[in-house]
Amino acid sequence: MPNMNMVESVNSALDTMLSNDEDVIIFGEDVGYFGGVFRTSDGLQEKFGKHRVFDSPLSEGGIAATAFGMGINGLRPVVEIQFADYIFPAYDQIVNEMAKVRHRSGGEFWCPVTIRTPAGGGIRGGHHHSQSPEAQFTHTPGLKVVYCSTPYNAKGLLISAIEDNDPVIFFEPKRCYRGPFYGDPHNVPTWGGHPEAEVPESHYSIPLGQARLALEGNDCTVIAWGAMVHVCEQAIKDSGISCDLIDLQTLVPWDKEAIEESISKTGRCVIVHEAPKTSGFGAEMVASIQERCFWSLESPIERVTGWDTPFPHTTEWDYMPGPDRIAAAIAKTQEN
Amino acid sequence: MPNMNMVESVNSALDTMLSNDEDVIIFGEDVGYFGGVFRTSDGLQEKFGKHRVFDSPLSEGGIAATAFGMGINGLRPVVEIQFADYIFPAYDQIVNEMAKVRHRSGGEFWCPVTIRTPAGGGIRGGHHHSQSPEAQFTHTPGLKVVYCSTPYNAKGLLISAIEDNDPVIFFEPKRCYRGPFYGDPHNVPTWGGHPEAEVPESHYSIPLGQARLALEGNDCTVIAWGAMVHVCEQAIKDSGISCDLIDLQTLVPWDKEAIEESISKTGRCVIVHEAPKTSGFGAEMVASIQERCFWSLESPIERVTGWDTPFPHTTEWDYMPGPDRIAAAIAKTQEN
Amino acid sequence: MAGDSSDIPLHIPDAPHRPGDESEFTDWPWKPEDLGMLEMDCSAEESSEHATGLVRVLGDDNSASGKWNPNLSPEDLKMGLEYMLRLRIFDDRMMKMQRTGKLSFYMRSFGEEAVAIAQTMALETQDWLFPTYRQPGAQFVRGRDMVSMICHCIGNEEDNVKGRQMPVHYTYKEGRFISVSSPVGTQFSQAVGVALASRYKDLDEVTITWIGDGASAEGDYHYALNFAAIFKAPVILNVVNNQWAISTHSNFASGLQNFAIRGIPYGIPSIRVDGNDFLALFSVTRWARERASMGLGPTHIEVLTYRAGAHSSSDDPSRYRPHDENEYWPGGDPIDRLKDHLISIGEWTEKDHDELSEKLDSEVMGAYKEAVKFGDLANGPYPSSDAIFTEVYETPPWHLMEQWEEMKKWRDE
Amino acid sequence: MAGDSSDIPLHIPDAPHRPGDESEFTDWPWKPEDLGMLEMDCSAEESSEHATGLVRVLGDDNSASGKWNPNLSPEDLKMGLEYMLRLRIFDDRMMKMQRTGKLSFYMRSFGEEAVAIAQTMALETQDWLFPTYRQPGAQFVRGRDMVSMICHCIGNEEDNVKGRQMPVHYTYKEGRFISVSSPVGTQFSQAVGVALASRYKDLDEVTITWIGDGASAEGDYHYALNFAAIFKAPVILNVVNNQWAISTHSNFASGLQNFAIRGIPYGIPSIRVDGNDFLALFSVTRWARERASMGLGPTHIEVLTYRAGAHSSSDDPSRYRPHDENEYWPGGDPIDRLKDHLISIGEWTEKDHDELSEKLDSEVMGAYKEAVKFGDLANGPYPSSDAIFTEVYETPPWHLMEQWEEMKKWRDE
Ligand SMILES: Cc1ncc(C[n+]2csc(CCOP(=O)(O)OP(=O)(O)O)c2C)c(N)n1
Ligand SMILES: Cc1ncc(C[n+]2csc(CCOP(=O)(O)OP(=O)(O)O)c2C)c(N)n1
Ligand SMILES: [Mg+2]
Ligand SMILES: [Mg+2]
Repeated sequence: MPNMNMVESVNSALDTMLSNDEDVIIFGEDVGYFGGVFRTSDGLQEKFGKHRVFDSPLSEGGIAATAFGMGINGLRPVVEIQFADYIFPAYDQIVNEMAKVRHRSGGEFWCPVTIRTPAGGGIRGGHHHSQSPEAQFTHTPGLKVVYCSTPYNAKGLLISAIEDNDPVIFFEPKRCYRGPFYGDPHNVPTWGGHPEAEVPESHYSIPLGQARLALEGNDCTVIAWGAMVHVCEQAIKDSGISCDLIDLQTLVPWDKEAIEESISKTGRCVIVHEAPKTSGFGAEMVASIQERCFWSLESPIERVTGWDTPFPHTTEWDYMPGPDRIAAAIAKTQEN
Repeated sequence: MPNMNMVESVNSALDTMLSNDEDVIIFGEDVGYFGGVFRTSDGLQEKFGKHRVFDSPLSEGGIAATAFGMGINGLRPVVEIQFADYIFPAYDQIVNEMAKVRHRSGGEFWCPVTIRTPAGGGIRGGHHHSQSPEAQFTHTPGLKVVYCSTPYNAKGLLISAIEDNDPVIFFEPKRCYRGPFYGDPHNVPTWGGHPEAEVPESHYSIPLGQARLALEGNDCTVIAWGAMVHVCEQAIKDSGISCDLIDLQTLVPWDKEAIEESISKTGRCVIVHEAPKTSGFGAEMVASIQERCFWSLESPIERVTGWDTPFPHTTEWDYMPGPDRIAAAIAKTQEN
Repeated sequence: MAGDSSDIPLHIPDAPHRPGDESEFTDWPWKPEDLGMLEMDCSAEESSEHATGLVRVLGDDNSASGKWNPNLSPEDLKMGLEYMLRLRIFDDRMMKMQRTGKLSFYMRSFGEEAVAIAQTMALETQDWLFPTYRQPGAQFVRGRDMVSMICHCIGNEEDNVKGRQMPVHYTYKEGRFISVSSPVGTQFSQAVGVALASRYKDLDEVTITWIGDGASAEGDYHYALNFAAIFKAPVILNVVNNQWAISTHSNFASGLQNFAIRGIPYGIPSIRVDGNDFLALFSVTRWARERASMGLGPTHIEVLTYRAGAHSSSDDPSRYRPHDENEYWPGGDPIDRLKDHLISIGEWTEKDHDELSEKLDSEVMGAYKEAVKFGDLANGPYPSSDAIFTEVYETPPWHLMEQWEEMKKWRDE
Repeated sequence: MAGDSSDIPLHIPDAPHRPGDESEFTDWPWKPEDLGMLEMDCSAEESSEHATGLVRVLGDDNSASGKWNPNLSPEDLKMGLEYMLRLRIFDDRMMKMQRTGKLSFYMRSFGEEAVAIAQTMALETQDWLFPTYRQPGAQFVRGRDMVSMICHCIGNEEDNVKGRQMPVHYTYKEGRFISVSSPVGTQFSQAVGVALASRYKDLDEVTITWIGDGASAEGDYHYALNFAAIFKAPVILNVVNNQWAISTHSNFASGLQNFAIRGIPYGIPSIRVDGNDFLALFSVTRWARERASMGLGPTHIEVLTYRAGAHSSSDDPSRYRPHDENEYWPGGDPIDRLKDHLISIGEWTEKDHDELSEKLDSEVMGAYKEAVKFGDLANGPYPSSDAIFTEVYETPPWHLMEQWEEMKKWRDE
């Protein structure tokens, strides 16, 4: 099985779906001739023709609206928003339109659109090339929200997202495109040799709604998504505490069984995300877990998150949750 | 003291601020000549001139952007988004721009804009005249988020919002414009005679960040905002259980002292909002309370919310939390 | 230049007439003979005269003339007249239902009946319609049953939208009439995607869409024109300039009093058409359809008309414009004009008209009676609230299933 | 018509040249004599020729001529030359710093130096500048110290943005240069609000703003033109058409190859100007400022230029356009052109130029050395991360105070 980094595995998922399904069509800013500023669609225009893979005007709202129209008229568009920070001009089209069209039309029209977008920090992107706005989509019924973390799950989840008949917002942790990120900016490994970088060339899929148990343990449940999965892996090692590490993969709908099972085993929980704390998706996880598993909980669920501030440039390592903060939170759950 | 309904008290707040501060300027769709589709700016153009109160093009993004520019250049714009459902074309201008400009410019520029918008259901508005999108603003650092519930707090909070030097998103529960709403669509009281409808003509303010204790009790803390405050009042009566009813008023920043004090007294909590459950602001409240008051909690915190679906038209009473569901949740908190 | 705002530091436009003012419109300078046909492959610039002028066919003397005369058969004209009259009678009945609480809200097409009806008649049945709330009449052309339309407006059990949306938010896939959404403008840019999908599949399908003068200030308008022009989408982009956006005059929607010409710098041939002239509308739309079908890309049309009624059942226009302003609209009434034309060519009589009105009245009344059997808002029965949970996703995920169960518990208690 | 996409069912535009192609541009037909001055109170339509043509002052023979010649003094011209040359040398130094890890990212103004510099020189000091990342040069005109600019780009302790934003996201309130934001387009519509506030306060302040050819496809472009026209904002709205938006050619940004004319249907006088012609830029901007100041409202300008360098330090344009395409740009280089003009009128020599270059080189080098004393990205020291928590709000609310404490705990451990 070839070793792929996440840019390559995303590219491979797109390639697979372009080959398998004529209705798949790809567009976005710089995705066509150039192959995307992160190179995720590199070579695809040449291979499939420019009616299948093309550049669009610099207009996220227009991209979403066009995809909506194509979607309700039988195509399966996969569009890229160049950075997740730039998805907001398309927010109305996504939350008021795509999310609701199946329901509002009594099932007459639906919108099988996938919106891919690189998200998260760690590349010195400052305010507007670092945000991780997943929570802002999880509140909207009708959307599915996915956040991949490794080359393997990126391809498998992306294929599921494209094959899904509902609109899916698909976040890719840009810091992990070329290697896992363990929270130390001076340690820049590639995906080479990582087991999660063994990616089949051919079609496979990971069902939406299923979490991945990245590590297995007994004393605490650590829940994360995107780049934070790897940072948590490091933190768990550092903590010396035996933990389940749940890579949520799909945020809506999230994997109830996996979470409940783990919490009922461990009785303790830490949730980690890059986005600001207040009303981050961690809040929903805490709320749901305390509702569903209150009597299993031995200590308060901890959240380790970005601060409730814009994302900084020079000092981003003081912003993003690192292994130290996460390990401390894990330790804290063990106190009682 | 005159008795005002909430349309009148909002109008009175605007009138007061237009009189007190030349930098206050009001615009939005249909707010000028006509005085707003809910009549909240009725008479103000005539009184203050059309350079102070005027209509705008039908463009929420343009309204927000123009307000931003006016705000950083010394004015104090108060703009109306006709329905909260239509705020999303302005979402980028609000979350990426207004919220961040003070920080991004090292404090050189700031944006004292107030965005007023009627929100919530109960008027047979279907998908797009009923939403209550407060949670989608609480995740963005730099914004303050306010939700009034009565004529008295509408005026006092709106004045604070306008006087505040940060951008404030100000939600008005449209179902309560002309009377409190106790959850029974067949019971349509006016504000006449209600103690919260005694509204001074003159300037007064309610500090942002302060909750209102609407009812005092011992056995459960019920937290709500907007129209749900009144529904909760009914539910508490119906339940026969002694409850604190906390009208949150400001969601960001929320009133930590009030909540902690109440929870440490009651040990039980129900949070109620109209918006969908997943990632609603209730999630943040649950998460924060269990973090801060875990050892006081005698039973799981309950959320009573809208469903994770679009807002329906004909069957909206099966969607919105009613006194029955809330009372049952209160009762449930007493079980253990 | 500062005009009416010379006394204040901001320039704020105003409506030409407000309550208490005399309504006055300058006479239209445009005649059916003014404008020639445009070449199918004309450039945007070559359409300038058609964008600054006004395509008309029905003259002030009720005759049809000029290069744009589509020479429709009397049968087609009568069909158009019947659709328009049906819509007006239907609208009036629905307003009565709204006033008596049988439905929650309503929006009429009063004064603008020709727009969607003539334009849809000019298209092929495989063409896609992406309307706003002001084009329900297109459904008549596509054969939709009135009972089903009324059931939607009530939101009863037979509503194909299942009580989920407000009245007038029709969807009718069989007739390729795409679901109406409340946020104004969104359909305009989406329609370009619909059209591109047809093109991608190499089908001879054209998409038509409409946006209001007010809503053309939304970003979606700009997206639509830009994407349509760049990718040569087979789409017909109509701005229905009916002078008003609720209480806001079109003076607030554009710096100039012409919406048609906005298409030209995008590279889209653009035409302004008399929106109360059934024949002109038909003809211009037919032309645009042919261009699209030939692969020549989008056409941008300003439909110049007047919102003769209230914005909606929640609105009282006498608060912001002279109560009789509509009577002074130089474009007259679309039904009267087609009727008078048919009479003038000897194909119609007042008696025919009265008979038709009566027939339609009783059709509408019949449909109304049929529809309320399935329930009305005042009296029920209501559609099942199970519809809250279905079709949110293709298959309800677990959290919706749980909530659905909970809802049923409360509902069925 | 279907052109290059005749073989596929969608029409997809393309760039005129891609790697491997011969770069070729048709010669410009426009001469300095072509266009007359426009009346201050001209209508939008009256500006049509100026929008479809190109305002030039510097001819192919390096002389200045035509009605738009601003007749600047040699001192002013030399000042302009110095600013431009300083910017180019500054940019080159910053790129080197980026390449050596001393700062994280950089964007040059290469080939477009005239734009912000000539335009800002044409304004009054009380006027507001609302730039993108491609107009940092305006700060030189407004007197900003290079050390402070470099400190911002590094994001060190002396950065007035306190390390919060990426490099080139300058803010300089003293010079009325408003904070640059990454989301493209947003400033364009905001600038209209800035201008309206000045007007509301009855101050003689004009606002100038810029947007890229690519970004003009955002909704903000439409909002800006519409609001500016309707409320007659004293604003100068520039579309800098430098042919490219990263790898995407301006063929994807507009159906036509002209951005200027887009302003006309909004009712805004619109002009296209040679963006590498310092004198033409100055003159057109001066004219627009006067109109705005007289209460005549906005002006819309297409600045026709070419992005001679990479989009940013992250970009490699040779992957999507011929590596030497910039050399074929008919508009030449803005610095060379002004220099050659000064030489041709006997006010400058190659020797002067070399001396100036050297002087600026050492100025920039001096500033660089000064700036890195406060820290660079490779070596630190870094600004305090306390700045993460300040100025999020006017006063940090309790939850920020709590988190700030927690951050300090980790940082200071
Ligand atoms: C995005 C959005 N903003 C505001 C509204 C509220 N609204 C509904 S219709 C309307 C006026 C529309 O005017 P116009 O576009 O001219 O269409 P018309 O009603 O005249 O057909 C407004 C402001 C809305 N539905 N959607
Ligand atoms: C809203 C938004 N979308 C996407 C981007 C990413 N991006 C940054 S610059 C750029 C191209 C801009 O091109 P243009 O507007 O022509 O300006 P130029 O760089 O040529 O000066 C893109 C796509 C962004 N910064 N903001
Ligand atoms: Mg209208
Ligand atoms: Mg460009």
